[in-house]
Amino acid sequence: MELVEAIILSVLAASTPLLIAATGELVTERSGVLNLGVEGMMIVGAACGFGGAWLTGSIFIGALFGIVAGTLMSLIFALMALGLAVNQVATGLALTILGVGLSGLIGAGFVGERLTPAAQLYIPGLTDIPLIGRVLFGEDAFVYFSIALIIGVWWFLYRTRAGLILRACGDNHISAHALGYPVLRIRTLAVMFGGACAGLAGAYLPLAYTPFFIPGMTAGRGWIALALVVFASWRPGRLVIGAYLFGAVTILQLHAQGWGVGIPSQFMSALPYLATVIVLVLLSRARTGGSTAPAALGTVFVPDR
Amino acid sequence: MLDPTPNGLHSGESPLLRTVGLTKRYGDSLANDAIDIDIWPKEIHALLGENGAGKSTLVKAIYGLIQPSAGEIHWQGDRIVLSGPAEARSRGIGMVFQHFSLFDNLTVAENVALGLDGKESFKDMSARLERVSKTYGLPLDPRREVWQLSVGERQRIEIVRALMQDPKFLILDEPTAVLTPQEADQLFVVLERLKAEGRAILYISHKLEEVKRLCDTATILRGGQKIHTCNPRLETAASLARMMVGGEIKEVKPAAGRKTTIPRLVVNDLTLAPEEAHGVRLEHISLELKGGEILGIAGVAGNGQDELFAALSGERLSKDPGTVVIEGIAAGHLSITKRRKLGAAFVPEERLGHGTAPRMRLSENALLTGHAASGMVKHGFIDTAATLKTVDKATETFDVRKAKRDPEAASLSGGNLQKFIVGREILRNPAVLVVSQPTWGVDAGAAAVIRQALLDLASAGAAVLVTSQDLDELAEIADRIAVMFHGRLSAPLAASEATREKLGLLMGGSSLEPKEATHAVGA
Amino acid sequence: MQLVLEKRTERSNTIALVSPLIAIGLTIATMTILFAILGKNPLLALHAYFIAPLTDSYSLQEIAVKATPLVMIAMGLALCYLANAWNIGAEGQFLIGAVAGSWIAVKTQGTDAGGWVLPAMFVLAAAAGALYALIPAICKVKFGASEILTSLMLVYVADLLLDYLVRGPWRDPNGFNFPTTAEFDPVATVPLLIEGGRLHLGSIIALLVVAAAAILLGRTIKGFEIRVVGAAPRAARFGGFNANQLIILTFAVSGALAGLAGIIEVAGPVGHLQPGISPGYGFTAIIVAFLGRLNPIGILIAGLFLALTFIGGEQAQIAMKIPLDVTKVFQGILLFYVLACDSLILYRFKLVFLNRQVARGAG
Amino acid sequence: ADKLKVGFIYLGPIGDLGWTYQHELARQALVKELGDRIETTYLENVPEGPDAERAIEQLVRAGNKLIFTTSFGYMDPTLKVAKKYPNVHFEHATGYKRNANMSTYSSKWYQGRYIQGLIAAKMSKSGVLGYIGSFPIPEVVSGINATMIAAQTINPNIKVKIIWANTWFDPGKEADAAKALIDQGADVIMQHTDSPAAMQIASERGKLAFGQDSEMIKFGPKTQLTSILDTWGPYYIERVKAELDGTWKSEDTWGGLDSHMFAMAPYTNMPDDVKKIAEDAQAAITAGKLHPFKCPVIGQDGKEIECKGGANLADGQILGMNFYVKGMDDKLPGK
Ligand SMILES: Nc1ncnc2c1ncn2[C@@H]1O[C@H](COP(=O)(O)OP(=O)(O)OP(=O)(O)O)[C@@H](O)[C@H]1O
Ligand SMILES: Nc1ncnc2c1ncn2[C@@H]1O[C@H](COP(=O)(O)OP(=O)(O)OP(=O)(O)O)[C@@H](O)[C@H]1O
Ligand SMILES: [Mg+2]
Ligand SMILES: [Mg+2]
Repeated sequence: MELVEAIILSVLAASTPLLIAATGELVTERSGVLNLGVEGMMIVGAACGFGGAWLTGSIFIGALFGIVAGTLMSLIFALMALGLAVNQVATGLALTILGVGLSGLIGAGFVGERLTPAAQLYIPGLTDIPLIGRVLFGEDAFVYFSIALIIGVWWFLYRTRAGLILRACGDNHISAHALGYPVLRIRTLAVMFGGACAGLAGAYLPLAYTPFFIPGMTAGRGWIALALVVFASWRPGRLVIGAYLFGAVTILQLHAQGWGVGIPSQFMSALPYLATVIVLVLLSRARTGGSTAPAALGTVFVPDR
Repeated sequence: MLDPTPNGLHSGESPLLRTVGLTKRYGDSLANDAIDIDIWPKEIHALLGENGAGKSTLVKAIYGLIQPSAGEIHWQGDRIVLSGPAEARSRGIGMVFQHFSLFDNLTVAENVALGLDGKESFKDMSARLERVSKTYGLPLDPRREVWQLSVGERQRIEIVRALMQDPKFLILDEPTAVLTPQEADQLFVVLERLKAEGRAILYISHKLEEVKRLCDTATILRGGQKIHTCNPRLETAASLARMMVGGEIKEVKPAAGRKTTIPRLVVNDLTLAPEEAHGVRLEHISLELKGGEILGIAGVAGNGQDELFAALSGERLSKDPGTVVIEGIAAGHLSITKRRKLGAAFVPEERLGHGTAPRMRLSENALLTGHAASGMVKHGFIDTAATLKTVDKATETFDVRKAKRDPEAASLSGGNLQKFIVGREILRNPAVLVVSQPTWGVDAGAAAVIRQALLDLASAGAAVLVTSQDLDELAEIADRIAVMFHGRLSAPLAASEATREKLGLLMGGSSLEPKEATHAVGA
Repeated sequence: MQLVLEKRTERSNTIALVSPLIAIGLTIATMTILFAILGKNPLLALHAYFIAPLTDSYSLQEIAVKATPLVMIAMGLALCYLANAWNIGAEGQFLIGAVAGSWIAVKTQGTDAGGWVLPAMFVLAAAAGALYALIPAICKVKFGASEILTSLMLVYVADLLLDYLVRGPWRDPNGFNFPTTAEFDPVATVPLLIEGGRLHLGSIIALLVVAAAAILLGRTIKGFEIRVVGAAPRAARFGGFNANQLIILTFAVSGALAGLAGIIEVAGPVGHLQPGISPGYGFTAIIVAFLGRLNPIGILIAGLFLALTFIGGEQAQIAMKIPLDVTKVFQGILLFYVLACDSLILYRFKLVFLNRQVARGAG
Repeated sequence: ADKLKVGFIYLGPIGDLGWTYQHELARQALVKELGDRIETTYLENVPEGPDAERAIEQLVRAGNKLIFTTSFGYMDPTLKVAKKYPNVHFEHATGYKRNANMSTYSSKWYQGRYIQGLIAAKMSKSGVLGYIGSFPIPEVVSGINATMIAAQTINPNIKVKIIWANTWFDPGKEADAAKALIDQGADVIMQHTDSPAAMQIASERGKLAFGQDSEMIKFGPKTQLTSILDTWGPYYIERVKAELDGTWKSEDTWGGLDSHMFAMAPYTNMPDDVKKIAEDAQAAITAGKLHPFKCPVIGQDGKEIECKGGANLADGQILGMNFYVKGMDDKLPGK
């Protein structure tokens, strides 16, 4: 039983950066923009997040640095893809290359340093409840924040006017423009939100997960976040399921090895990726009728004036 | 410069809205050239002009959607500069767009909410939506998503949305283009009522009879300039048309002695499920078209015309080969390329993106449909000279005006591109031509050229199937006219018997299937 | 103040020619600033990046060697992208090609198999790359699953498969259990073009691929199909071209080219199969494809140019101790500028000041 | 006279805190020692694929006369370049191919793993050791076996749980693996991957761990028992001196504790008796009195492994080790 609790804790921790980054990308894509540069924004967020925390000694400020760094990266994307109407796929890829290089330059100063990781909640009594105590009341702030974030995003998208406008931009930018909504400005904000989330997700890694900075430490998590958004068919609720499912497969394959299941470890390592492909296929297949992808996703919009 | 005030009604007061020297420049061309116009309360003011005359541009500027390059807008006597449509709406200016401004994957209520300023709660808004739609007799189900709705219903959303702003001034850009005559009449009732409530309406339409019936004032634009403001009731349709075109319109003359020959295009009980959720199901469509004959298909857009075109052209295949027979050969299962090889040719409604690849050259667009059977391809290699020759020949024969020999399709004006597309197909000497909305968005001169070409092709022995929403056009060229409604095709009427009233009833679904007729009225 | 784009009625050919030059100029200007910030002499650094590698035949050969897989993969990717099929997984197809081709090399090792070995390796590698690329293509066509993501996920899978093989079944029996196959026999090795150098037959093949692609895209109806399907899908369908078939075709071709590049790399410069045979060729090739504007000649130039930045990056590291990360930043910036300048081909940029002023100016 | 140019090829970034970092520290030690007579250059992040040969040759062409290629995967590229430039000397780490102008050097890390095995078995309360492997190559396998053999001398029922991360470097995954091992009952974590992530996790969970390659006590002041430190510095200095003196010749150096190719970090966080056991073992190994793979070595299947080296397994058997010893539950991947 304790093992179950421990596994859940690991899964939550492994899923949190994916969930945060994917939530941001979900909002970006809902506005009709496909930003493939999540990995680049994350890694810069990781470098700056660690740098900020290391310089100031505050995890919170570190997280803010990560958010700002991710946002600045996303602004480059917005300038290119929205301001200059450049192909979004190419821009996103370029952003990733740039991010990997930049993070190396930024991080060079504090490689080898370590931090005290973000503290985990402890409420005497509650946290000590067996089985669910630590899962519910023993996480670090990022985990709670990620959950608040996705609930907030759900509420924003489906319960506020601004969310409605954002979805409208993703559905049909020409109509949104005709009604007088500043499509490019709204999209820029959505892209920035995606960047902020990616930056925060990147910062989570050196601030809470493995509290030191090493170049390349995001190790492809940005790409997984992108896959999760499609997996979730752009719905916040499904995104939570997807992120935790992916985290669970990742963690369970390690446990399976520990138990000695005897399948080549390469195959175990490949599992999360294969699972993603299979789920993508199943989901796409199940989806008939009305489109779930934002109809304007990835298309260039240049307003008449 | 001051306009003569028509009807002599408004002397002394100031107009609700006035533009002074309103100018909009796109690149080197002037879409609006110093336009002065006055709109008075309790007035339905028509804005007339050919395609591209600048009507939409003018109203977009009044609605704040585009910024004028020069000139002023006065609202209730004060000069205003609109920051955007939201400000226009807050001042009491509402607009119904020519091309819908709806969101397919959102609900009706959400669509309406997006057109309002959002000061009331969504719940209050929904309640008001139901009230307003009931008051004006424009029923809507707020919870349905737009993609599930018919074109008429979509138009209703646009109008209700505008009405919910309680506008002092309502702009309608070609609202009746997609309505049946009956639906249009319903709309006119609403408009009269709005006028009675003291509001002003700016009404853009190409249907001159309609304008004469409804409007108090008409302003005519030509080539971006204001030509004249008059009382349309005192004019004839012909005189209005003359003002719009700036001269007499050439008459289309059917060649004498056209005679029908063998059946060239036969459709047998064609039933086809829609490919996408938004589509219409084709049901039991049958028709027979002989050489030398032009069959017109009327109907409100969105009743299956697109699906029929796809099924005839082979963009969509049917499992049963016998459903479509071209030149005596069962072709229902054959690809569009194979159908072209049988002698068929097709002109779709949408010029850019469907009939042509916009960013490709004309020669490449000639290849697009010519690769099947025009000797443009040898052993898989393209004969560039042959494609260019087609361009030159189409240019010459159909008077296509363009800046250089082989420009990109998107750089041509709509009418010229349409002439090229029709020319490209006619030059292949097709035995069967299926053409959809041949003169949609095309000015009178070009339209005449295109209609003449269709008549000439039929005289030469080809079978021509024309789908059009323009009943006048069909009356002008078709031998028989059938109507599409909800995916079904009525029995064709001889052109001589096809009165507006009969066609209008059929377009509303009346005498086809009693059940559906009630549905259409009630829906 | 606001940046406004205005669509050109027709693409501008002058700008199409000038735009890469502007982009390179802007990149150089930006990098000069960056070098200055890093305390490196910008002139020397730029010399190391751009000029030094062009001054001796060794570096020129190396540029060709490095560009070979990039150009081959990018050419295939360009076909995909032109047809609006987003193959992001060329890296995986490269690895699978390398693995499949190596299978013959491993199996014939030490036998007296003759001259058929290398051609057979090429064929098998291309076939395997094509088949691997067909997985995302079929998932797309049959089920509508996003090919961007499926093709990407399969990269990781291919990498792990390669890893499994070289650490397990195919490991060199005399190699102390290290994760590599034995060195390939000479019949299974790509011949060199210049004795003592590294330039190999693969570069010729890459040139042939470019030429074939140029003919395909410029002269044949198939190439036209590919271009129309991407540029105007509905018009393509009207023209009688089947987009799904083309997704399958272009994925297969690009997979085959990536697979071929994979085996050429393994049987050429590397000489045996091992993990890490690709320093991200499949991903870098995406950039090459876009830098080359999806045009065969453009891709050839872009591939050579990017190879130049890699070689130059190493020379800058050696000569001036400029960190590798700077080279990455440099490549990212270059790509941004190229894309931004290419936007000028379709649009005019205008800076618009406050709208109210415009109205007043006219009043 | 001109300074001697010495080049280095690194696999990772110099800031990886692990493998490459230790080579970089050694290079810095070299510069400190001989900086007035030599000039050093390095290329970092050089992948082991087709780029390696070019990178090495670039160093040659830049005038370097002695070149250290610091990863196994550089073996064939180094050999190719060495054959092409007979006047330049090469030093390749952890490989087995040599040439007249190409030496190899490596360390007998299994000796250190043996000591770790003793400590781990002593310190473990649960009797379960957690081991994060990178890839099942002989170096890693021999380390696991040495650990097991040593641990069994203390606790015959000891269990070693292994998780293969399939990466040398992915801090997140290494951390996840450490968590999984701890959750499954391991209370001492050993790793053969490069980042300090596992140390960090063990520290958070209040468990014990060993560092890898470098000193990681910073990441677990109350956690690190010891660490195997790659100390290439003395070897590099020795080889460069030989080059300067003109006495360099091709050699195969497989150094252990005796030749200071690696060192054990201070024994910390353990009681004195355990420390004593460790120190004694270290002394015995250094003196050549104790060999971790002393025959008979019993394989996983209970059969004795052929003893090709007289009293101990032959070096070749250790360098190519692809079996588990008795007591391991798991199956060795690739078997
Ligand atoms: N964004 C734009 N850029 C360049 N030219 C434009 C733009 N919008 C409109 N035009 C041009 O301005 C002119 C006027 O167009 P407008 O849409 O106002 O015509 P219209 O009178 O509404 O025609 P229609 O009857 O076809 O609706 C046309 O020549 C059109 O091509
Ligand atoms: N949205 C737009 N953006 C840029 N250019 C446009 C736009 N719309 C139209 N144009 C350009 O304006 C010119 C006129 O096009 P349009 O089709 O509106 O002409 P028109 O006056 O309506 O002629 P026709 O009567 O032949 O249709 C064309 O050169 C076209 O390329
Ligand atoms: Mg027009
Ligand atoms: Mg208009």
